[in-house]
Amino acid sequence: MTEVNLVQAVNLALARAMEEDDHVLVLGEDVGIDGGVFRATDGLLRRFGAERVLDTPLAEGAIAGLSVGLGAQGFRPVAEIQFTGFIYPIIDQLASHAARLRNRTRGRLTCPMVVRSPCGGGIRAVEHHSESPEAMFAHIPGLRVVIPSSPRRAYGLLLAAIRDPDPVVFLEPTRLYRAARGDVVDDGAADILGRCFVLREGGDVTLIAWGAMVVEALAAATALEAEGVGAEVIDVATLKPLDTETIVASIGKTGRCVIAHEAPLTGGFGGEIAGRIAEQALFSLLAPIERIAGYDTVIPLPRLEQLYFPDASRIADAARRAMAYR
Amino acid sequence: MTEVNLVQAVNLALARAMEEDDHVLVLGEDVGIDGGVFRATDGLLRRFGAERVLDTPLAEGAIAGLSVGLGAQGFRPVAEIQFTGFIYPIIDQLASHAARLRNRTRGRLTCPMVVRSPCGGGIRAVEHHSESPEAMFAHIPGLRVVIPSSPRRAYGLLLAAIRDPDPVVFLEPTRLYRAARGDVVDDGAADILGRCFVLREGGDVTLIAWGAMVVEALAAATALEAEGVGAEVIDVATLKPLDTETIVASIGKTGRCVIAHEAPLTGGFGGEIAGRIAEQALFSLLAPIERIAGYDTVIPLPRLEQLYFPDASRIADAARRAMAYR
Amino acid sequence: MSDVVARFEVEFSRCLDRDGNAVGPLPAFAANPENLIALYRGLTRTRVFDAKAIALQRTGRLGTYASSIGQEAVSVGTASAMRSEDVFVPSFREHGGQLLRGVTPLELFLYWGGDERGSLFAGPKEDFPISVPVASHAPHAAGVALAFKLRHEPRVAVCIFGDGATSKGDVAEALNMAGVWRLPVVFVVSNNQWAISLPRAQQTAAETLAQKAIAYGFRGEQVDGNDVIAVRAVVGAAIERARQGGGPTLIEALTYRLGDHTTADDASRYREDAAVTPYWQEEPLLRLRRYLSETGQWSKTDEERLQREMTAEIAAAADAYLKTPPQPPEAIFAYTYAALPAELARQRDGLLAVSRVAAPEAS
Amino acid sequence: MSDVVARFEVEFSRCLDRDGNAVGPLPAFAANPENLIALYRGLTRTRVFDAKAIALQRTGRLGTYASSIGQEAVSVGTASAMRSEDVFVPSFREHGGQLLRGVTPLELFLYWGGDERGSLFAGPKEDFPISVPVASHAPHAAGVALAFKLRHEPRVAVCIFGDGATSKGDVAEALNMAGVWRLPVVFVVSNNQWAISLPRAQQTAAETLAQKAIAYGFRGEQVDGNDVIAVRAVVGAAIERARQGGGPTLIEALTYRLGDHTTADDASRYREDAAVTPYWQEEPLLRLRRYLSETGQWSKTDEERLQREMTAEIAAAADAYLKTPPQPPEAIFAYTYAALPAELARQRDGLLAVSRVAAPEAS
Ligand SMILES: Cc1ncc(C[n+]2csc(CCOP(=O)(O)OP(=O)(O)O)c2C)c(N)n1
Ligand SMILES: Cc1ncc(C[n+]2csc(CCOP(=O)(O)OP(=O)(O)O)c2C)c(N)n1
Ligand SMILES: [Mg+2]
Ligand SMILES: [Mg+2]
Repeated sequence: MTEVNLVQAVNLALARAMEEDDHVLVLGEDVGIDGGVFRATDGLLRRFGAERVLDTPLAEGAIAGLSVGLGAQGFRPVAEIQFTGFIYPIIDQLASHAARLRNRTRGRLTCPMVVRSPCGGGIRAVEHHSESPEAMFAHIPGLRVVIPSSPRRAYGLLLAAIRDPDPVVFLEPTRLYRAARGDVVDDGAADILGRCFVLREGGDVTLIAWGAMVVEALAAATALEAEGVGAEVIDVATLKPLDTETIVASIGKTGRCVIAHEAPLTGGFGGEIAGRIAEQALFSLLAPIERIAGYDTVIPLPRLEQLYFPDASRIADAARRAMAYR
Repeated sequence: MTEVNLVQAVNLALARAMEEDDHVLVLGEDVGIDGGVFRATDGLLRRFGAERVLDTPLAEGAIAGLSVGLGAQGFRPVAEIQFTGFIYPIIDQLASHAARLRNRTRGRLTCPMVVRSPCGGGIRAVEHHSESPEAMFAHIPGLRVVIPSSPRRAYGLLLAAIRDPDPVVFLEPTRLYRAARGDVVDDGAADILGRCFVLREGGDVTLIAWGAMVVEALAAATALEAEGVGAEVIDVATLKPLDTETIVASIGKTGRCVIAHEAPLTGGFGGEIAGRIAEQALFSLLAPIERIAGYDTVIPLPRLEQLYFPDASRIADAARRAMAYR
Repeated sequence: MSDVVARFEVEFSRCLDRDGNAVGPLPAFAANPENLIALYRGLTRTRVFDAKAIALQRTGRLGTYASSIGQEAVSVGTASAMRSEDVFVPSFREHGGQLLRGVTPLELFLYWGGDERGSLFAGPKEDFPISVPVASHAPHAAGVALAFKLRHEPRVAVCIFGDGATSKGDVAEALNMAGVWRLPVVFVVSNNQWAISLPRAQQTAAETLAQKAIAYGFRGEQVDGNDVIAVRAVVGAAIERARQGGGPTLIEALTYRLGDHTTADDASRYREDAAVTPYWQEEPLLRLRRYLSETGQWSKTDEERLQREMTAEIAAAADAYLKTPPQPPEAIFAYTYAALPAELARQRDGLLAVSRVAAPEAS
Repeated sequence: MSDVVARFEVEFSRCLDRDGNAVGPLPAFAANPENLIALYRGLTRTRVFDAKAIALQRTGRLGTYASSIGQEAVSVGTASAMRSEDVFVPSFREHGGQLLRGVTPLELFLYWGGDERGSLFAGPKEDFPISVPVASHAPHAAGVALAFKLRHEPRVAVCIFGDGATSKGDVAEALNMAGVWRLPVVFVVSNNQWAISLPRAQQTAAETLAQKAIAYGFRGEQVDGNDVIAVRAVVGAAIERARQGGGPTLIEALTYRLGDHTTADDASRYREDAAVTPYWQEEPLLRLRRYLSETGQWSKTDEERLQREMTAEIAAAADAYLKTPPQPPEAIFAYTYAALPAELARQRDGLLAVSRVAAPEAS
């Protein structure tokens, strides 16, 4: 058991997966000698060699397309897209090919690939480096979409993603890369994909979040506790396929709900969750479902960015508004 | 006033826009001499010449990127993407450039472009020709997303889209191209973007749809009427920015709601609408919000496709389930 | 002060001229009549298949279909140069190559008739299904080739796409990666002079499509794509070079689309029928048949026997297709993931409940 | 039978050798000392700006910054060959060209300091803001050039991107369109030999990046990118050719990234400092200064005066930047659309309500 940060946990999981399965390859821009711009792939080239860790030319679309070919041939490529701001060109490969190869060939060819990419904002990065496009991927049938919120989850979920026989988009909250620290046992134990994690129990309001917003939700829960409000915090972790049951069960208990995500409100994955609750748990609801999200604007450059991203206080405020309903 | 079908209405609007404003250009694959694979641009080359109607090489990304450059220079490019199944490569240009040019330059450069593309299924087309990716575009700040459901709306909304000073994604339901017929007055009168249209009033249940699903919703309403159920039918028409008011007002009246779309359920724009209702009209709801949508699978090839797409009967069934709540 | 720092050339090869006369010594494989007759059978089978598919489409029993009439030699010649353990990554007009690789006519009919089982090849199990999206399959071929290279297997990936596809970034990116890693992959451009209504000259200002390889640092060359002997020779040489570690090749095969783009297209909107006429003299079956006849390897009787044989085979496959019941409704869900997630099981049950009520009128 | 059907060449040009000696007759503009001194001023201003930006970043007063040290001649030489009515479409490392075009140091500091007003150029109003995404701005330049062509204006779009960008499909697609329509656009590759940690040789197998133009049917050539006179001459000739209707050109300018990729990068992880050392002898300021000194056009006093002048100008701009208050919170919303939709107004009001309660600690 070692205390590591989230990016180190990613690195441990990659090394573990490569160690246990020769078919696992790591590829992407600067993943080799540089070890990735965030060091997620640090040391892998030295340890596993240039046939397992491939520095690619600068072409995101082909990185994904190459992975489809490798996947169909039985490899398990783990491709890094350097920032989620540059991930849009791979949507075509994922939607048109990776996510349907199994279906279109009735299982003859499959595509066990993972695309990793640092996502989200809050690190005062330059333009295009703070995107949260998870909802787009969660809309593509045949994909899985996973976002860890702690080193432990990053380790367990990434291992699960790599071992999964289908394509997975694995988004890593940049903001937590160094900020989130925790104990990780490097024992190769994977988490289960497709489960939400109840990180904190409470009977008054359910706070639903993923990625870096989980940390904010937990902070909001702490603040609310001081006011005598019991907040249950759910880390969605796998957006697709979504574990509706855990969410509905919690709403059954609390009757109030705040969903938080960094991505712009409109069309964000919060809508999907709200939709499921409004279908499956409507009569449990005591208060309107609040979504606390990024605004429907371009993410501002660093001087104003801290105004853009949801935080514990906005989440707590929403919970307080919900508490006003009895 | 002439009776035309939807694709003819598109053609009328394009010709009108080109007539009234020299800056309007039409570009895309096969839009020239061929008049577009659905004939949406038929006759435009002959009428306006090769400097206004440009057949492009086969490169969707650059068609969008070229339009950004043209838009910044004051043209109003109307780009056709031949099928929505091939639109994914332009997401990068729209999200990273077109939709933020105004914002990033504080209004110095703008991007008054329109991307038209036939969308949706139901015409027994080959693979990749039945996609409904509207939710992805509706998640991109700075874009507008518009889908007409009749010749008249196609004419009025397309004119509005072309005159709009910002980028618009205009998706045309392939299934209605020839099937939907109606009177259109070619007088250059545009509809207003950003408004939902209440196509039919009713007090018991609200059916919300866009594109080809509007036709199904109207049929469902007719069936329901025979059973004494008054269904209000809302054609969303502009998904982004969404006219929440009209929707909320209707729910206030009916208390029941079915949202229908062809796109896969999860992450579809129905979630966004459900989310807004669950926030702004929760206490009006008498019944769970039902979403009738495509399944979370790849769209089946033609032999099974009719099982995939929502239709009037599934919508009416959902409305009947909602009516069971009093 | 200016110096020339790099020089490049593009070659064009052919074996038979328009009239079916050898323009020089033929490649070794052509010495064996069986080889040439196998090629001719492949071409004929493809053409008969195309004709049947169009007929089925015209009578509402097949979906929109992209015929390969006039281009058969590119596809058949390419596939004939491959080993069975190589992998074919075709676009949507490569029935000829697919058939030669062992995809059955029944599978092809199923696919174009709208049934996913048409891509569950019993024969070439690692071949990719066709790519309807233009160009985005090119990186898959690079990925397959990278897999071969990483496993040190002497296998080659072969990808075909059209002249239109060469304008798309996916092809550029795939070729570049293939070049950097010297991957065992051969890219064949089936340049049929049209991308739907766009003539080749408006697709790119490049004088040849072969020269696009120069941008990626490997060999690009042209071949007469209506000369199946030349296609087999040139593609074969490239495949063997790739197999030996010599890296990728881009081959532009010059051919002509004699038919409409697909059954949904009406080419008379954008090209004069008269402009097509001369190309009927260039077409690949005629050319090889002329050579075979001239050299006494093929008779009218042979031809009639072959036509009968092919027609019978394809008719039987069409029958079998028409008799194949559609998949059950749950087949929509079964292959989305290796295992069905709860939400999808819920959706499937919903569909089954509905379709039990109203049994679908399946085609 | 094989014939060569196409032949191509790539040229390399330079005016000054490494030591600053003319290698042949210089271009006409070089006869006028003012022209050369203007270039030297442009280079120096860029370097002083870079140094200041790095210093601000190191002390937490600027965001991540991409310095152009060593590559100034590509950017400045290119911009110097443009007319003011031409349009510049740069990537993120082209401060030199931007400054020469009239973007102010204050605007650049604002941009890199995280303030959108940094792209509200008061000077070159039609120039594009920088593109942080690699390569996807290339089609914009083609679009701008198409606008010029359609309006029959004698203007040219000039786009710069890096060696890494040449691997991306967007560049391929843009170049192809530029070729087909013979657009008045010049693409300049600032080949600094690195894309972050990836050396040029691993980016593509092409011997030169200039030859990528062959794939699109127009001229590609190399120039010594550390020789600002040559850059200006070669880019200038291409721009004038484009202006006359001669179509596009791709120019590969050979230079070297002397610094880290950005302030967030540590180049020592992937390249030896020792490997960089020789390139300090090649760098563009030194080279032009040597020539100017040798030819008696520049003295130590001139140099000191220029350094003082530039340092003062840039320091004043930095001061002005640091004193510029951030935009008000509503600025987040104001430029999303021409007019604010209701939902956005609601969101804005929500933010204003919150930020009135807790005034933001703005940077
Ligand atoms: C990415 C993409 N864009 C558009 C289409 C629609 N489309 C189908 S075939 C075709 C033309 C293809 O031309 P070419 O590559 O020369 O192949 P050919 O049809 O001539 O065999 C087009 C535009 C598509 N299938 N994929
Ligand atoms: C599409 C895209 N992918 C990745 C990145 C991250 N990134 C920024 S610069 C860079 C390398 C660019 O290399 P090159 O084009 O040679 O330009 P240089 O940095 O050398 O000026 C990368 C990978 C990006 N900005 N955009
Ligand atoms: Mg073609
Ligand atoms: Mg570089």
